[in-house]
Amino acid sequence: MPAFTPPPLPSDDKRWKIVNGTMRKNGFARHALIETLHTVQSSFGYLDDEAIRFVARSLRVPLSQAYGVVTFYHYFSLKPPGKHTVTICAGTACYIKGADKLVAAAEKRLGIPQGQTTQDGKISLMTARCVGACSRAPVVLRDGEVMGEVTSGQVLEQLERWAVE
Amino acid sequence: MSKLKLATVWLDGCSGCHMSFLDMDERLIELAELADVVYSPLVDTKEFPDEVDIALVEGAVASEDDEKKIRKIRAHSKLLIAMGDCAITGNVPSMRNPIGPEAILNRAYIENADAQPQIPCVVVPKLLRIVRPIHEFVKVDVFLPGCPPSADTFHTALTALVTGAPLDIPALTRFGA
Amino acid sequence: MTIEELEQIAKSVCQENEKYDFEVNVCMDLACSSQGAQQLKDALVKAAETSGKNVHIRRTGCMGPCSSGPLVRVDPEEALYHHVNADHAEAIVNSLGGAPVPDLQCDLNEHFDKQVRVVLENAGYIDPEKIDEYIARDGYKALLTALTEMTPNGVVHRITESGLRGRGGGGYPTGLKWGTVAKASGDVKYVVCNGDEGDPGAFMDRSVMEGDPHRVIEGMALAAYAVGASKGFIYVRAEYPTAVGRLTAGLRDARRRGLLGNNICNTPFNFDIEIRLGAGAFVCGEETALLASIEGKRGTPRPRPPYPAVSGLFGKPTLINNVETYANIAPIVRNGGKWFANMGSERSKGTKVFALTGKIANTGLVEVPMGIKLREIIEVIGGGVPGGHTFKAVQTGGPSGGCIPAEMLDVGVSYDALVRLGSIMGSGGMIVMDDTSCMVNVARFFIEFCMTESCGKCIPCRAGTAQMFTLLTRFCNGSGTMDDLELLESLCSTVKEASLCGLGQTAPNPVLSTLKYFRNEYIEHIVHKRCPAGVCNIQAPVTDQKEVLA
Amino acid sequence: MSETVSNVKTLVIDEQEVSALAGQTILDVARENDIYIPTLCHLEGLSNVGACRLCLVEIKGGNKLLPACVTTVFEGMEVSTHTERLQKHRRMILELLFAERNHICSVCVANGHCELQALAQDQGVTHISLPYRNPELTVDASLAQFTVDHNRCILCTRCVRVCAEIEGAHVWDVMGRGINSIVITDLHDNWGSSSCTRCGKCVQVCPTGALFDKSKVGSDHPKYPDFLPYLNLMREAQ
Repeated sequence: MPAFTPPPLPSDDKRWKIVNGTMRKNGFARHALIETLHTVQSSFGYLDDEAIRFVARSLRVPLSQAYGVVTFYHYFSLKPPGKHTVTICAGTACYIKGADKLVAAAEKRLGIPQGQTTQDGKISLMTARCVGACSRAPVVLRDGEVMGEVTSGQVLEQLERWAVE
Repeated sequence: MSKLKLATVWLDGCSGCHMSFLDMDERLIELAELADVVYSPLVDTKEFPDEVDIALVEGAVASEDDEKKIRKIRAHSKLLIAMGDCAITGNVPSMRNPIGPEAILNRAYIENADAQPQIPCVVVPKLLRIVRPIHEFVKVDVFLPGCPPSADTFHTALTALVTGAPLDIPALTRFGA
Repeated sequence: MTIEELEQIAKSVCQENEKYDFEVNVCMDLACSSQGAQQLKDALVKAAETSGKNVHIRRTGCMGPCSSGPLVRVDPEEALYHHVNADHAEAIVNSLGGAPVPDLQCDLNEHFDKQVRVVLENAGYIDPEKIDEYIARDGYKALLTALTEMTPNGVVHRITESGLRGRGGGGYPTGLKWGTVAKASGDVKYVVCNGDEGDPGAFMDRSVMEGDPHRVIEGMALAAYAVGASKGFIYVRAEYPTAVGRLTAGLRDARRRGLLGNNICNTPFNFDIEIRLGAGAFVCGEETALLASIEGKRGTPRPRPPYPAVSGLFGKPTLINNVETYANIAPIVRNGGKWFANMGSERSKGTKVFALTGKIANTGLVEVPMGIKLREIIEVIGGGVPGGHTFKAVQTGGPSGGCIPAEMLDVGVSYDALVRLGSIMGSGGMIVMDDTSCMVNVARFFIEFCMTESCGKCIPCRAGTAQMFTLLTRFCNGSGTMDDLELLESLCSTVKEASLCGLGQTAPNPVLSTLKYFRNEYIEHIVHKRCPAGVCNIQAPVTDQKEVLA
Repeated sequence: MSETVSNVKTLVIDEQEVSALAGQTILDVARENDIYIPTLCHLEGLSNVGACRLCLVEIKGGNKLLPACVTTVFEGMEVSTHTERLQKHRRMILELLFAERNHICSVCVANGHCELQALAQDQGVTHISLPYRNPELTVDASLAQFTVDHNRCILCTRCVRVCAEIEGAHVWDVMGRGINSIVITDLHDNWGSSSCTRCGKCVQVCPTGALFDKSKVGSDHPKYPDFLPYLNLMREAQ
């Protein structure tokens, strides 16, 4: 049987080399699927069909299995993120301290349900399971930066600032 | 012994259960000796009587009118039998549930209308958002699944209920039978 | 690396520290960092330079009482300052050598007095990215001692003797688990660290991984030696980027020091560790799901047996413990099993780290001996419920746990006692609720969590949690009936007994425990259409969808 | 000789003494002895996943219910397959399945040939006390020969397993999770434009009307999953 040759990189975008690097480091083994998907997402911001196809072919993982994995884990996104992301922690301590009100306020202001990005691609509204900063509940991540003891007013103010940018 | 008062009711269903009921043919005469049909689409009674011994209900609850009816029937019946899959599961009428009543009405009265497209709103009862089986509104004593339950099923079940003989419904019928 | 070399490193760290007259430790754990600990540290460095004083400013892991952050501890006086910001830097540096800054000093003696620090003994005292500081506090001594003076069986025996039970939730005896993996046949075995701290409201493992990463690495290496493994995996949540960074740095430094790799300490023992990132799936805390995830698959659990100890990662015998369990290993090996077994209660030995959060004055990380009364944790260590509100319940064990009411607070904390109360130890989240929390709504919150996190493989959990959520939503919006309540209880029983894995089997716990202790709140919602805590938005009058006529 | 003896286990299933080979599952032994245990995700010839939980049984001495399809026998085991507790859970599991998606038996292509329908009758389920979820799901008829109707799918994953384990194509898998899981082909592509080999094995093993053959009319859709053990046998012989 001829030796397996991984497929060529989808384009000369340098980021594919980083993705390929992760796979090579793991000897193109099937079990590197999630690691590689992490690399794709951190390089491209999300996972599109082309990327999943490339990774699946390279690691010899069936397409449906790869897609099953991508959609199983909430950390992976099939759509590009907005320019800014506000992530409201939905952990228990944050819930007890009223995080649901923050989510409701943000959803109302942006006109999108949590988990989506505004039409203009500016702002993504996400919720997280728990970021582990429970003692400062309710917690909001502003483009990844932890803010504690947040009020609806503060969330709306931030959204306003991003909207007019 | 006075005869039992039997009612049959037609909510949102195709009347197939009633047809199957009639398929008992000559056995209906047997039944007539034990029970009087006091209310039914098959007889000319306008109001549901105050006291009914056995009510057989065909069809799901799909409109506000159905809901009112089923509550009234329950209040005035000793034994309530859900007759057929529509009454028990929602069945075909409930197939609109995933897309909602507006989509259905639009297709029927607007998109497919040859003339004067409009959704009827006078006289006809308002549709509920979700079509539900009757046991989601009232307590049901006996479930007789089938689409429709066969005449034999009716005969065996009713005979058992009237005479107090043991009744093993799953041995007689099933969903979609 | 030899014991002597290790001691040499420790000595040089001490000598280095002695060069300084003062030590200012800045807590830079997540809670303090989110309140400007970095700016504070920069300001302290600057102030120290200006003052000309010989000060060692060190970043450390979590000091504990996060609600008082940012925290600074000045040594050797052990003066703890709370709510410190960059503006205070000058005052702190000026005070060195004199009286402590009075306005900043916090009185948390009661908070600390009841605590016993084993797992957290280094947190707040070392720079987590400096392996030598870890070594200076007896780090890696246990590993080298074990490698040179103990047999693998001896290590297992010591763990068994300690009475340590798994800190991830179930409380399975650690020694027994190690013994099983050690006895399992096979050339290739794995040790896996479960760092997928999934319970919302729990951050003990994050703090340990971030504040003292080498403790976890050393614990895993000891485990690998004991069971005969040469490869380890740490499975960490992707939501914990700092922990990933600290562990990556820790592994690199340990390799450089020859504490990982081939022929560790000139013995035939080879061991190395790889980090694997989780990707946002609570169910991956379940061991078979975690293993599937490391293998790059969907994190769906599979029926056990076979247990991972026999057939685990890539089908090989695998030891899985959680972060806190591994963090207990080095001190046990160092100090002996009996030392550990002397702490705690009859069947739950040692200490337990809890993340105390919710409606409580002192939120943060606490480490207490097993057997301590819940009341002491909440009222003394936690400082009680603030704002004039009254305590209603404490939720332990995350979404798999239960809500414990005020009348049960005098129960001592142990695996078995918590199960008897209808909850579980879990990984150590402790969320305090006061009279502003609606217990029906709380149950709905947890079921929603379990529904979203159900992997979908088995029917009871996949569809059962969704149905429970529907029924609880009915109660919260006022359309629920007593029939629905009966249905809910029946569902709880099936989901609990028939689900495939721990997630489903424990998902009904928050419902069952609130039904047990707060049934009247359910009745209020159903019969009187009112939410006693005023949380649920019940629009009156609601037409009864399922009114039952007699 | 001693080895052969130790390989044989004796156990009791529903008060009937039976013998088994070490490594056999409770389900295998029960079926050999004509003791009925309901199953849904299990299919002879495919790997077992223990997901449907219908085959749960009680073992004396243990409080946990164990799936008969994956639990192996041990000497002296006492198994009960039809206690009131088990029956209650089985009925609830079937109710959960019926309420989860849109199973309209009367108009289903599998009416009369459906394992779910038969199990409901068998377990005495005459109505569903749980609220129906009424999800909006798709029907994919893009492939010339077969159709997938997600309204009828119970996520038993037989199609996934037969495609991966027997056909070797692994075109099917499950995407999403929890209540939102669905079976997909390739990257959630239309079945018609997927890498499917059109072998039809998935259709034959599907226990409901989720996968069906377009060439049949009405509800005349019997399934023939019995080819699997034969196929495995032939392969082993090679």
